[in-house]
Parts: sequence; C-alpha cells; structure tokens
Amino acid sequence: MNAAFFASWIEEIIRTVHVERDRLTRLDAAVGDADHGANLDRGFAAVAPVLAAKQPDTTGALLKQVGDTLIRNVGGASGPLYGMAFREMGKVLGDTPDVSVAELCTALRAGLAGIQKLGAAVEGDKTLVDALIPAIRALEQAVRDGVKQQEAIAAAAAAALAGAEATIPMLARKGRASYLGPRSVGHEDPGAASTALIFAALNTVATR
Amino acid sequence: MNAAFFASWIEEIIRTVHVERDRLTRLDAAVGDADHGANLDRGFAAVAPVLAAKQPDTTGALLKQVGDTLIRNVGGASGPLYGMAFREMGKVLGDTPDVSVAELCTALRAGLAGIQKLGAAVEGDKTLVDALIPAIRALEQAVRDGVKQQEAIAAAAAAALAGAEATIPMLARKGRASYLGPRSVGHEDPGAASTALIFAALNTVATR
Amino acid sequence: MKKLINDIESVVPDALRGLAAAHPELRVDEESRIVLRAAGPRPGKVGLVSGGGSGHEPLHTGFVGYGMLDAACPGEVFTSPVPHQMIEATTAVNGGAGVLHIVKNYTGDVLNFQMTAELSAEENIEVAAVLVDDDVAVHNSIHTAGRRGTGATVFVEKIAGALAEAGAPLREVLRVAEEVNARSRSFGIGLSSCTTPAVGKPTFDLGDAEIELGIGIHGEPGRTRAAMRPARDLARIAMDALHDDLPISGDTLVMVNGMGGTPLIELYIVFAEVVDYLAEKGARAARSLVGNYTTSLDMQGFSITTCRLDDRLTRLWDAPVETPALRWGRLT
Amino acid sequence: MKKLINDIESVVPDALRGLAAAHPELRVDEESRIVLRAAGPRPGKVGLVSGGGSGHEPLHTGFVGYGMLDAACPGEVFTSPVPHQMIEATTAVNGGAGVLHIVKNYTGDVLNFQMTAELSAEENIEVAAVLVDDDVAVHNSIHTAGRRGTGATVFVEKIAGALAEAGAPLREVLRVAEEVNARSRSFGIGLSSCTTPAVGKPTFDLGDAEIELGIGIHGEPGRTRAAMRPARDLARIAMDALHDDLPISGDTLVMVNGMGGTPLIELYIVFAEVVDYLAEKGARAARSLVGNYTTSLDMQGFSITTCRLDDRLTRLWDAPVETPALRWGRLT
Ligand SMILES: Nc1ncnc2c1ncn2[C@@H]1O[C@H](COP(=O)(O)OP(=O)(O)O)[C@@H](O)[C@H]1O
Ligand SMILES: Nc1ncnc2c1ncn2[C@@H]1O[C@H](COP(=O)(O)OP(=O)(O)O)[C@@H](O)[C@H]1O
Ligand SMILES: [Mg+2]
Ligand SMILES: [Mg+2]
Ligand SMILES: [Mg+2]
Ligand SMILES: [Mg+2]
Repeated sequence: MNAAFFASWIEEIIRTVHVERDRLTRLDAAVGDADHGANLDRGFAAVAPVLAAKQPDTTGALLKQVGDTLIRNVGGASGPLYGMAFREMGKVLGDTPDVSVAELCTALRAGLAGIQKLGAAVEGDKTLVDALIPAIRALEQAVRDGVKQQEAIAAAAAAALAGAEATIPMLARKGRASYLGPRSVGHEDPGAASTALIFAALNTVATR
Repeated sequence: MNAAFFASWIEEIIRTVHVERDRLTRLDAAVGDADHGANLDRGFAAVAPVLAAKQPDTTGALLKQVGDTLIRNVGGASGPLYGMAFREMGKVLGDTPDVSVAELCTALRAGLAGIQKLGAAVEGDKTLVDALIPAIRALEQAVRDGVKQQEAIAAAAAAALAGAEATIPMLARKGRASYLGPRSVGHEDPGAASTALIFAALNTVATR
Repeated sequence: MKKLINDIESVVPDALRGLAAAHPELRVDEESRIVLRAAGPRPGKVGLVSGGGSGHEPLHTGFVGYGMLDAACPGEVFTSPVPHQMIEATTAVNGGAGVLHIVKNYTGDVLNFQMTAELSAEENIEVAAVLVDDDVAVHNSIHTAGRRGTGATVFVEKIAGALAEAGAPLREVLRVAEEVNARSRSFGIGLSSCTTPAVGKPTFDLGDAEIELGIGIHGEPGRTRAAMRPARDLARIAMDALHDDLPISGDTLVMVNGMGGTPLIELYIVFAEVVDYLAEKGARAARSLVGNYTTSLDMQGFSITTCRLDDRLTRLWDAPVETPALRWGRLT
Repeated sequence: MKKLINDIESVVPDALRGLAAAHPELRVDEESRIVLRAAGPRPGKVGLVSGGGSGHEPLHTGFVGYGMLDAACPGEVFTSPVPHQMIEATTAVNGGAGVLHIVKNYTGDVLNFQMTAELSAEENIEVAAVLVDDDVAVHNSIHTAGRRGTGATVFVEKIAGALAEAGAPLREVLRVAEEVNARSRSFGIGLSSCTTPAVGKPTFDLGDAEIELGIGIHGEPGRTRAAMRPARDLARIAMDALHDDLPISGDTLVMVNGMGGTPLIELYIVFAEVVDYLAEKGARAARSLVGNYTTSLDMQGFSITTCRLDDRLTRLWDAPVETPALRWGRLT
C-alpha cells in the first residue's frame, strides 16, 4: 500500500462520511448531541483542499496532514481523537514506500494508543474504541494466518462493523452518551459507526 | 323592575359569563388576544362578593357598584367600557324603585353614551356597540309599540344576538381586531358576543 | 400546554413574588400589583409610570430603576392594568414635579390610563401621558385604533427616564418622550404563535414553513401570512417596512428584539443583516440592543425597532441606567 | 425547522458578525472565531479564556469584558472549539501573568483544551485549567465522563474574573475558580427538546404532558422522563436534587436559568418557589440571577444552580462587571 493507496483511502473516507453524515448525526441524536455526522463531514471536507494544496508525497506526511486538519476543524470529542489517531499512524508509517498489512497493524495500534491516551476509553465503554480494537485484532489475525492483503482488510472492515453493532446493548461509560446512564442501552455508538465507515472505505479502496 | 330584579340580572350575568368564558376567549383568539372571556369572568366573579358585602339597596347603587368593580378588576378594553356603561346606567336609574322599560331604555342610552365617549366606536366598527345599539333600538321600538315588558326584553335580546352575529362579515375599525385589517372579516366580535349574553341574561330573568 | 406556572390564576402574583425576591432594589407591592424603586420618589423629579399587560417581560417591570421608570403596573397576561393600580403607582412616585404616563397604544391601555389621569386630576397630581404607537404593521388612520405601541416603548422609557433623572420638568420629559416615539418605528415577524396560560394552546396555528408578518406582542396574528425565508430576507422585509414608513438615515438606535422563544444566537444573526441594510441606506447602528426586551410569552420570532438619533438623544440613551433588564454606566 | 438563520453552515460566523456590530467594546475575530475585549490584555493581569460549543448564548461570548472573561472561543453549535482557536485566544490575552482556561466537563471540551495547554506550554505561556462539573443529574464516578459543566460556569467566570481583575496571581485565580465549582451544583428540567440547525428537528420528542428531568445543555435527553407538574413541584425536584448532593445552607448564590425558549415571567415563578425552598432549609438567596444565561438553543425549560457563598465570594460576586450579558457596579 503506497502513498497513492492511502490518498485514495482518505478520498473514499471523505466521500462516505459525507454520504453517511445524516445517519451518523441521527445516531448521535439518540445518545449524544446530534452533531457527529456534521463534525466529521466538516473535518474531512476540510481535508480535501489541504491535500490538494500540499500534495504530501509520503504516507506519513499525508496521514499527519489529515490528523492536523481534523484537529483544526472538527472540535468535539471526535476531532482530537480521530485527529490524534491519524497523526500517530502517520508518525509510524513515515516515508515507508510500500506499507504491508503488518505495518498497517502497527500504525493502527499507535493510533489506538493515541486515542486511549487522550480519552482513556477501554473496550466495552461504548465508544469508537469498540469498533477499532476488533478491526485491528482481525487484521493482526489475518497477518498471523498469512492471508492476502485484500482478504485481511475485508476481515478488518467486517470486524469493525460487528464491533460497532455490538455497542448497541452496551451501557456508555465515556463521552456524552454516559450521561444517559441506562438509557444509552439500545443505541449504536455514533463514533463506533464512523470507525466502521473508515474501515469500510479502506476495504473499498483495497478491492479496486 | 325593582332592585331585586336588577340584582338577579347581575347574578345571571355572572353565571352565564362564567359558563361562556371559553367561547368568548376563543372568539377573541381569532381576532384579538384571547382574553375576553377570562377578563369578563374575572370581573363579574369579583362582583359577587362585593355585592354580598355591600348589599346596595337601590338599583342605581347596585349598578354603580357593578361598574366600579368591573373597572377595578377587568382591565383591557372591556373593563372600562362595560364598567362605564354600568356606572352611567346606575346614575340614570338612581333610586327609582320600579324601573319601566322606557326608563331602562334611557339608562341603556346613557350607558352607550359612556361607551362611545370612551371608545369612540360607531355602528359598523365591529365592537360591542354593534350588539348594544340594535338591542336598545328594539327595546325603544317595543316601548313605542306598547308591547309587554317581557316581550320587549325578549326582542332586545334577540336584536343583540342578531347584532353580534352581524359583526361576522364586518371589517374591524376599533379595538385589537382592527390590527388584522381584512383578516378580521369572518369572525364574530367577542365584545358583541358578550353584550348579547348580557341581554340574554336580562331575558332569562325577565321570563322567570 | 407545558408552562412553569402553579395555577393559571396566579401567574402574575407568583411572578411578582419572584421578581421581588430577585431584586431587592425594587419594592414590589404584590397586593396592588405595582413595582416601584425601593428608594421611593425623589422630591422634584418627574415620576415615570408605565404599565400594560403581563407576558412582555422584561417590559415594563424590568425597566424600573435609576434612569428609567419609577413604577410599572403589570396587568393580567396580555390585559391592561386597571386604574386603581395606576393611580396608586402615580401617587407613590409623585415627587411633586408631576408624573408622566407611558402608554402603549391599545384601546385597553389607553382607556385605563385615561381613567387614571382623571382620577389623578382629582388628587391634584399633574399627569401627562405619551402614547407610544410605533408599529408600522398597522396602518395609522383616524378610522382605526391606530398603530400599536411595541418596541419603541423601551426607547421612550430609557430616554425620558434619563431626562427625568437629570431634573427636567414634566413638559420637557413629555416632549422628549413624544419625540422619541415620533422618530421610532417597529415591525415584527412571528415564526410561531404564543400560548397564553388561560387558553392553553397557541392563539393561532402556523404551518411548518409559514410565518406571520406584522405581528403584535399579544399573539395576535399579523397582517399577512408568508413563507419562511432566510434571516437575511426576513430582516429585509422588516427593514423595508420601517424604511417605507420613515426613511432611515444617519445614526440610528436599533433594537433587534426576541419575542420570548427565540435564542439569542439567532437575534445576532438578524442584527448582522440589519447592520448591512443600514449601510446600504447610508445609515448606521450607532447604538443597539439585541435580546429579549418586549416579548410575547413563548412566541418565536423577532421585531426590529429603529429610532433616528441626534446628539441629545444619544447622550440621553448613554446616560446611566440601572434596572433589572437594562443597566450601564452607573456610578457606584 | 423555522430558525432565523441564513444557512446551517454559517450560523456561528453570522452570529459573530452580529455580536461584533452590537458590541464595539468587544473585538471579534470572525475568521479565527475568538471574541476578545477590545482593550486587549492588561499587563500583569491573569487572562481568562473560556469556550465551548455555540448555542448556549450568552455563554461564553456574552461574558467577555471587564471583570469577567478576557476571551471566549465559540465552537460550532454544540461542538467544542478547536485547539487553534484556543491557542490564539490564549496568546492574545496573555498579559504575562498566565492564563486560566475555564473548561466545562465534556470530553470534547476537555480534549481540545488539553491539546491547547500542550501547545501553550510550547509557546511558554503559563496555563492553568479549571474543570467545571456541577450538574448533579450525572453521577460522578471514575468510570464515567463525570459530571457535566453547566450553569456554575457563569459563577466561576464571574468570580474568578473579579479576582483576576483585582490583580491576583494565576494560582489564586485558579483556586477561587475551583472553590466556586466545588461549592456549586446544578440541575436542569426540559419541557421540550431543542432543534439544532444541522438536524432541523427536535433532538428528542416529548409528549404533551411529559418532561425530562436532569437534562444537559446540548439537547441531550435527561436521566428520566416524568409527568409535567406545577412550577412549585418542578422547583422542588430540582432543589431536592441539589440538596441531596450538597446540603444547602446559609447565604446562597442562586441562578434560575432559562434554556432559551422559556419566558422570563415563568423563570420568576420558579425563582419564587426556590426562595421558599431555601427558607425551609434555613438558607437564603443572598444573590441571584434570573434569566437566560446558559441556554440550549430554543429548548423550553430551566436549570437551577446554587453556590454557597462566604464573605469573600460575595464581595467578588458584587465586584464590578461589564459584559454584554452581565453588568453592574462599574465606575465610568
Ligand atoms: N473518551 C472517549 N474515548 C473514545 N471515544 C470517545 C470518547 N468520548 C467520546 N468518544 C467518541 O466520540 C463520539 C462522539 O463524537 P462527536 O459527536 O463528534 O463529539 P461530541 O461528543 O463532542 O459531540 C462518541 O460516539 C464516541 O464514539
Ligand atoms: N373602542 C371601542 N369601543 C367599543 N368597544 C370596543 C372598543 N375597543 C374594543 N372594544 C370591545 O372590546 C372587546 C375586547 O375586549 P377584551 O378582549 O376584554 O379587551 P382587550 O381588547 O383589551 O383584550 C372587543 O371585542 C370589542 O367589542
Ligand atoms: Mg456529538
Ligand atoms: Mg382581548
Ligand atoms: Mg387583552
Ligand atoms: Mg458535540
């Protein structure tokens, strides 16, 4: 996966976040403050012109740029969390010309660490972490199993989606949803849903 | 019609205004500020204890007391207008022990003059005057025709009601309804409706 | 109806009890329903009394205090107060220099204040009255009840209050009040009706994309119903109505007033458009108020009031004021 | 949705344009979305910066001025501002004595302020942060995001602002801010949801006789749904919640805050009940605010915030303040 691959991934995220904006906001209306779709769409929409202007030539520079732009434009909880994740991934990948699935795993682990350092969420807290961790695990398993890259990424996307769905019965312990106490049960976490989208975008690009 | 008769009239007004309160307010919601029923009910409800306490022994004292109580408790446009009307009637009737229909006509004319002095409404302005004037005219006609008191009062009540209904197609030129311009057309004037009630109450007492 | 009330009959006295507790600088006579400055009348100062139906808060009770009103007489919700309240207030604020009644032009207010003036004369209190009639949505004509008094009341109360505080005699205070009224125009737009406690449902119904142009402050429907538009266009409709009636120019005092249910952030958006409009006409918002000043219970919407300023009026506007709802520049 | 806006994307910048025009005493950087005192930082004075999502007006932009904040950073509607805004504000207000960040406890606000603090350290600006978390509807626990910051923010901004204005060093300003927060508790009740411009319909639906107990200020549903009750009972529910968490006694600073769509007359009715409640507990509302201070767009409802006062806090509360939304006692 070269820099162009990652650039396509980001483009695909920009596209799908925009398409799914209202669904994400609706999920946030149920357990939060009804802005998650608007937040991410604002942030990723700002990424496109930045990338067009700067044309980063390494995967690391690209992802750092994405992270910075999200931090500058999203606000809310998801801005720093996703922003930090992309930045940390960028740091790990640096100028690696062709990223392997194993290297992607390492980068995602670093992104997850950034998210947890900031937000201190663990699995089961009903956050985007509940989609991210299963996705990383699936990817790591695929590496261990030695499956093809495309298959590995498909497994990660499926795991992220399942992880997001698995947040439905959870009781929120982080973010705004936690204010609802037991009333948070029965709703999908919007951040987990957007994480699933981000992995779905990766899968779309990988199967091209 | 002696002081007791007039006292019964006032009691009957108190009762019917209370019963019809919501209808009057609904009429006022369409062309005004939705308080006419509440205003009159508050005012007439205040009359009962005042009369119980003071027990005025002449018709004049009774009606003046009613007028003063309305002025003190109603507010709005209808408080001073009805208040002044009862006061002026009281002044005319004074200690007349047995009021004839002709004397009642004179008193009502004085009441009307009080209303017009304050509010300057003429017939056709879509106000309570449009119920009051036809009622007085019917009563005067009955005097001229020499019909019985009960019949005269029934004619007055019918004329007041017809007068109130005749306000429906009018364009308001006085009071709040005038702000609506052409949109005031098609609604009965709440004050005309309450004037019709007051004459209906007179009729109820007269037919007892 | 969901309202923070105890009983539809006790709305006004219950609110007065809260007002009294929140503002020790006021003296609230809950029985007589009059709100006075705790300090009482200042000998030789013209007293300013206003009053009208409740439901327009902070008007008028929130404008009692140094540099503005001496007394307010709140009536029932949307119902003018009664003469006995007003005469009591008039007597209480009379410092020997006479009393100005500030009357919004509604038949009920006019009639009740008129009766009060007659009673005041009997008590040998010199009373003058200014009739505020700024709402251009209503066409002025001798054949109608005339224009309504709305937002300009705040301007009249502030500016006449400042002049009275400075010790001017009654006829001058009256004159400046009349001048402010003559220079002021208002126009209101409702996005919703309001619900009076007594009725318990909206006075009129509006569709999801409908608005009322030319509303008053009592939940009366406006002159026309129209389609909802962006803030820019609504501000322009209101400003055009004002400008058509009295061309706008020069330094202007502008109020963008919320009707009670509209958030402040939206009022600022409207104000930004008003500023642009003024610039087009070569005028500017030299002074302004943006917020809830003359409300109509929970109605959503806004009104705009403009008043052409001159140096003297600007100075009087800037003079110290210290009331619950308007305060600035007071030396302590 | 009927809102006085031009475009759902431009709500915040359009409102800032209006704010700038209405308040020449503020300097509004519409590009960077920061609101500053026009006078700029005073050398040697601790700078106070707050910020948070828009939609809570007048919080925070309406509290910038003498005796209160030096800068506010408004985010998008209900979305915390971003670090680059905050660092710019922090730099702009730094008079060399350091800067206090006043942060409402929401994950987004906390994370963005945290990043700002790291950036500030890189620029050698001494920054301290107070976390406001007064809302007793949310149970505090290390296993949750913790209590929300709501109405007490106004108290913290006013009192810390007064101490900063008096020239106290950063650690003292921080300490008093933390003390005010520790002494303050809030509870909110929603009679309706609110509608964010981006969503265009109410965040949640409530029946005609239903209310939400324990709402936040972002249109989040509360902890429980309940039947509508008279103002007296609602005030008692809120006060009981506050009292259960931190017993109320003595001189108390009380705010009865409207959520944006509730008329002032109703807030006074609630306040009257609060005063009675306090009396029962042997306490009294020594100081109070009744009005819209920490709103949630067009939501109908109220919140109550209490803070136990002592002589020093009372003096700081009474100290002059001159901001768009809070002003008293300033020498001119
Ligand atoms: N402490 C946390 N750790 C990880 N993710 C979190 C945390 N807090 C919130 N989130 C995620 O952020 C999402 C909400 O994002 P968004 O709506 O954009 O921000 P906000 O909550 O500030 O409105 C939640 O659905 C959740 O997945
Ligand atoms: N100038 C007037 N002359 C006669 N009647 C009037 C005048 N103005 C208003 N009214 C009557 O008063 C009625 C309204 O009374 P009410 O609703 O109690 O007072 P308000 O209009 O102050 O709310 C109108 O329906 C009309 O009949
Ligand atoms: Mg959110
Ligand atoms: Mg009426
Ligand atoms: Mg009325
Ligand atoms: Mg948010």
